[in-house]
Amino acid sequence: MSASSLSRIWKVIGCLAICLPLTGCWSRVEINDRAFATMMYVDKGEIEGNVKLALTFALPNRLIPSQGGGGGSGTQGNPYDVVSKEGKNVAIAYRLIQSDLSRKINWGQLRVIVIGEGLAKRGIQPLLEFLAREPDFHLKAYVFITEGETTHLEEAPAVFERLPSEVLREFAKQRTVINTSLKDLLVARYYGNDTIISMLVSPKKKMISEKNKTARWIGTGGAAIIRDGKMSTKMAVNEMRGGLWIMNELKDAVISIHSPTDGGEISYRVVKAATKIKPEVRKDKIVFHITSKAQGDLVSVDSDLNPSDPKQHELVARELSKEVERRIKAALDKTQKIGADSFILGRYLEWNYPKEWKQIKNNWDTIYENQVEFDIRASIEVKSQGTITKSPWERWAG
Amino acid sequence: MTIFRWFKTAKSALGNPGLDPIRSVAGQPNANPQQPSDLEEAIDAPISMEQRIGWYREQFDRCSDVVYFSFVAGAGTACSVIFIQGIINEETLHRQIIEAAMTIRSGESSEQFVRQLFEGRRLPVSSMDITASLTEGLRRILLGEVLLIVDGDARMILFPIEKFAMRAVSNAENEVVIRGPRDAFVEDISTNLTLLRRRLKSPALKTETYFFGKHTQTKVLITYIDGICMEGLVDEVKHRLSRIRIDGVLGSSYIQEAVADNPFSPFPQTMYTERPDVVAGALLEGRVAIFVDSTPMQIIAPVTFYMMMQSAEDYYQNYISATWIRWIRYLYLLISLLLPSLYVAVTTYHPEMLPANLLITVAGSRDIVPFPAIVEAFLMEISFEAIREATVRMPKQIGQAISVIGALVIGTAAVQAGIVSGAMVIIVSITGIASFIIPHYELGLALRVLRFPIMIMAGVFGLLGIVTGIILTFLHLVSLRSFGTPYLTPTAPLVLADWKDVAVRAPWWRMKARPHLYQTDHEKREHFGKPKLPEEEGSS
Amino acid sequence: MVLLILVYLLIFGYEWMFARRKQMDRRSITIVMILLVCGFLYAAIQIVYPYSLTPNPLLQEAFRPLSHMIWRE
Amino acid sequence: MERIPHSQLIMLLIIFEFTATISFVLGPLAAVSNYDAWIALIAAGMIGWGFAWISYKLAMRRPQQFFVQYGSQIIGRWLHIPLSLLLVFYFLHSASIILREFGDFMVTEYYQQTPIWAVAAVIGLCVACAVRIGFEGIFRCAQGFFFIILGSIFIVPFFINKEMNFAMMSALVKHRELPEILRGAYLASPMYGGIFVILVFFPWIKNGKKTMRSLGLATAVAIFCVLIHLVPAMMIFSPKLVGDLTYPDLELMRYISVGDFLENLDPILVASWSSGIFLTISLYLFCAVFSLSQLLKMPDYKPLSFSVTAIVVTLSITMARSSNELTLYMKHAGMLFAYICQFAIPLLYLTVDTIRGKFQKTKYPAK
Repeated sequence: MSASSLSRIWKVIGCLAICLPLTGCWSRVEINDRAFATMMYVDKGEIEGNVKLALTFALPNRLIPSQGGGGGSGTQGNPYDVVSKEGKNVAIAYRLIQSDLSRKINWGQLRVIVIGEGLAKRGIQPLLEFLAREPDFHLKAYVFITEGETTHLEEAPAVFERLPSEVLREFAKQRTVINTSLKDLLVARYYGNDTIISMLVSPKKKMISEKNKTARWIGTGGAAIIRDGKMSTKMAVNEMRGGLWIMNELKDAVISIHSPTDGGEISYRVVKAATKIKPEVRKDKIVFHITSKAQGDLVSVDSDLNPSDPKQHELVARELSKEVERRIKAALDKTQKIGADSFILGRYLEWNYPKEWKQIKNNWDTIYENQVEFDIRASIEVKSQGTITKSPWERWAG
Repeated sequence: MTIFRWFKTAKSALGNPGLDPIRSVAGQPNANPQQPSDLEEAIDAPISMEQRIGWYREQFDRCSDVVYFSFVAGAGTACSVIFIQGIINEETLHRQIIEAAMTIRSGESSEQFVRQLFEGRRLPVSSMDITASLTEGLRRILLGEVLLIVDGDARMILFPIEKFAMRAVSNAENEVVIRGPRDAFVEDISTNLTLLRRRLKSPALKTETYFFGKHTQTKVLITYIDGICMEGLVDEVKHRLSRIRIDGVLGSSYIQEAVADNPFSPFPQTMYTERPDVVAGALLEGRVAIFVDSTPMQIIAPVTFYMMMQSAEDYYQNYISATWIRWIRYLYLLISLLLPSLYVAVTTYHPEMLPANLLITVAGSRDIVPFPAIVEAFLMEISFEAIREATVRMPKQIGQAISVIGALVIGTAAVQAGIVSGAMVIIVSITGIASFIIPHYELGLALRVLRFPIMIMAGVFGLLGIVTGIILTFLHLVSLRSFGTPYLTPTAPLVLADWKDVAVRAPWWRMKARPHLYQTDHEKREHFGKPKLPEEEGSS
Repeated sequence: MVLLILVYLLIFGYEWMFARRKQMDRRSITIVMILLVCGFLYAAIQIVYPYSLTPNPLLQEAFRPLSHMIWRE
Repeated sequence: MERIPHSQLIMLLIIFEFTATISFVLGPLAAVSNYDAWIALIAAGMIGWGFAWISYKLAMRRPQQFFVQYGSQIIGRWLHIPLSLLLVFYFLHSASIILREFGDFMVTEYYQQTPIWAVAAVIGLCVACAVRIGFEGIFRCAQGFFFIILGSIFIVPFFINKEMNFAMMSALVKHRELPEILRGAYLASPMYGGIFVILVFFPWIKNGKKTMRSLGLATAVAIFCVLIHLVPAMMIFSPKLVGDLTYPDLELMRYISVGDFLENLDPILVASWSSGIFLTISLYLFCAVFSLSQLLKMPDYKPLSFSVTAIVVTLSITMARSSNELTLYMKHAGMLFAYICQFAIPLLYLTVDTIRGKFQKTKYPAK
């Protein structure tokens, strides 16, 4: 028994001794030694060829209603800060920022990347290279392009949310803009590197929340078409909405049409949109059949149309479908004009016609520009007419 | 596998009659496997009473509580009784032995008196024993019996009329239930046995007696239900008991430690209980209960990990709510083991795991704390352990004061002073509550102990360290056995049939078979079918 | 290196105790010890000469012709 | 010796087959066989099962004896000893490869500052303890972890179905290229062929005749487990990106988005999955230790566990200088080595035994 208990002692000593050198805790970084980057701005630098990187950090000590011990911070100043540096590439700029910070940068919470227009026009590949290699980045991170310089956006206060990154995340979650993630950019590389990224605008506005000072407001506006890794043109908001239809990302949208009867405005809220894309290879061209289905709920009627009349109703529904078709068409035409397969329709071809795709893969951009046709069909069922069945206009008229 | 080999050798040892512990008839104290060494050989009593009393006086030298009383019984026979004051029923002694012996019956000769005395016809007592061995007499006196010496006869009579001071049967204090029976075991073994007998009125309930402790001579009963309990298990229990050599047994845990399979494990390998209904239930499942005198906690063996996660209340409640409560217990078992380490691992290694808003809150609360998370966790956990221990050990009134001070110091003051973070206080409190939810105290203790090494691992390796800790613990549990039954029985090895009382608490009409024990043949229980609805009953 | 020696010493101590407790035969003890020494030597060589031979390049050499056939590179 | 029931065998083998596959083979598989990856995977499973069939046939010739002990009766002592040593080396090597890949994974994804030997040593400690506790300890451990590991594997597709692009289904059906399938199967089948380890401890399996069925079931479940990660990964990332990612499964887990709270639970999933890795390494190591002890005619295999684990840990750290080197090795030699050990050696024994049996019918009545 003594030998066995001795061996137990050995075992315990052994475990401890093995643990001892391990107490180095190499990767340990206390939570209060980390700086959580919540948003990343990348733009072209002052010097030609340089990149300007700006990171938004949350400042936890200002976000907590501190009681007593915290040293009375709280309402003073914003609960976040933006640090920006310029470097030859993103990695260098990042090292520069890090060397200026007392805490270690943690990428784990980074969900939004904003690219400045200038850099986007120069090409987003160098940025992608950095983002894709760093293991802490989530491929889920949303990517936006901002109109003008990113600096404007950096200045915009987050009015509704605690942090500006939350604002952009909510934009993406609501799906009112095309939400392009890092993953989509990476996938696009395999199909000619064309894609679409929604754009942000930051107009100046007098803000009541900021004591009536003029400040910038973060808003959405259109999208940028990326051709071969470079931003080539902008897409207007309406066209971008069409894009949402194509990408099957539409959650809800309000579409206004002119009444076929008297040209008054009729607005519908479109929900449950679903789009199917089917390619068809014909002799000399490729046709994409795009079929959209959705449900429309009446929002408002500014015309003499009687929504409870089935005949008129059908008329309006057809008009609504046509409007959607027009929107989709507009979006596609825009991309086709510059030969950028932004919606990556090529992959549908690859999935369904693997052999044909192999032949045309290499000059897909030109084929897309010249030999692709679209057959767009939208069918929107109008189901609900809202709380009231008769239009208030009707009474006045009657 | 070592355990296996050991088991085999144990079996073969059992087969050897030389090592077989001496069987005794129920209720009848028998020759003890372990006697005080200086009295090893039985000394035959000489005929002369004086000589015998002299021998006893010599043995009980300087024992002021031994009473020697000599009297002349009927027909002029000189008798004397030897007993220890205070541990016998003097009333009985007086009325039924001395008074009855002293009555003079006319025409009774001395020889007649002695013959009738030894035949048990002279005295109105319920039980008596005859011995011719001085040493046996000595031992029995110490057990609280009265020794009657008759002059001129080498035989002596022993009257078991012991009466120890004892507590009345009262409410169970540690295993409280709401609906079930309230009575709990007391320190007196015969009372305890009656509590059990009252529940199991069956001749199949066997109780075998042993004595342990060189100086305490503690009575130990092995109880089991013949026909339900495996023979091999009883033999195994006896074999393990037969190895015990000990000075004194002051509580059932002495026996518990002596019969454990793996003496180096923090986990309890036998269960204790103070509730007679729990013992009865265990016996009905085919287990063995070991009663130890002078302790209200009796031992049940074999046990499994999951048995200790069950409370007696589970069986007195509606089975659906009992199942729910059981799941809550499993959840909190994990929490009590892992929560502080998870907190440490997540905040120092994997902050990206927390959703942004929560992360900011946690980071903000930790911002002013001067210690690393692991140190903070250790500090808090250790002070919490101290408070818990202090409250348990102190008298109730002081205990309350301690808990108030503790709550004040740890809860409010420390946070306000910025020494610990508010989040950590929450974590520690939840952990503390979680560890109270585990019904079996010893299991809770084991988990409390294990929490600290896992915390260190979490501090060194984050989640990987926690996983390592869990794996090592699990490996230990998997290799652990309680009297041959693997400790994690229904899950590893998998016995799906037993999940009825582990994953859920099945209703009684579904508990058709007894739980699977090592080598058991898994016998069927008496059971009834699912109760029918009135309309079903009517139609059939 | 210090760590390595420490770890190996620990294993050695543990095995030694285990052997004594189990009263293992001489042969088993010798085998275990030889294995320990081999492992230690291998590790030590790898530490002292970081570019010394490991089994992988050897295997890779051995299978080179076959793998060429498969991957046609 | 208590024998291993089939439920335990199946559970351990499921874990054994899919944990390493799901994390380390998904990428290369998708890179090589593109949209056909799922067919390649199923084919690989079948091939692996076929390999195990040979070992099973061989083991069934003498169901009461251990392979290492009777092997010399078949092909003679002088051939058997080197071949057995080769097998032992294969087990050790496989264990250290998985250990290395696991270490690489942990170090690149979660513990950038931690040296790889620390990770390897910690897992090594667990593995050594498991082998020390013994054979049934590993199996019971597998049983205990089984539901947790499987549960964490199964919930992933439910949480990411929103992100999947179901239109890709047509591609999964329409693409069919034989060379791609073959290459994929070539890459993945050693992961499934690993189950030939039953040869080593076959006499311990309760009711050995049913083994093939259990192996089939285990393989089928393991294939399914990998598929429910492979197909969503392809649907979300497209096969090319899956092939491009170092650890596609991790990215898949990170893609979970159900509410804010469950968004970043990948470390938890990785934690449960790493217990599967631990079991896989334990089984390989156990086979190595057990065969070695029998080869050296030792009465017990347990004393070897620590020393052999130490060798495995050192081997895993030193075998390649970078993860690139390891990938190259796997591509050029690892698979072939696995094929030789899983397929060629048992086949050799089986053939020789059959031929011998024909000549000496009295000794081994042929079935």
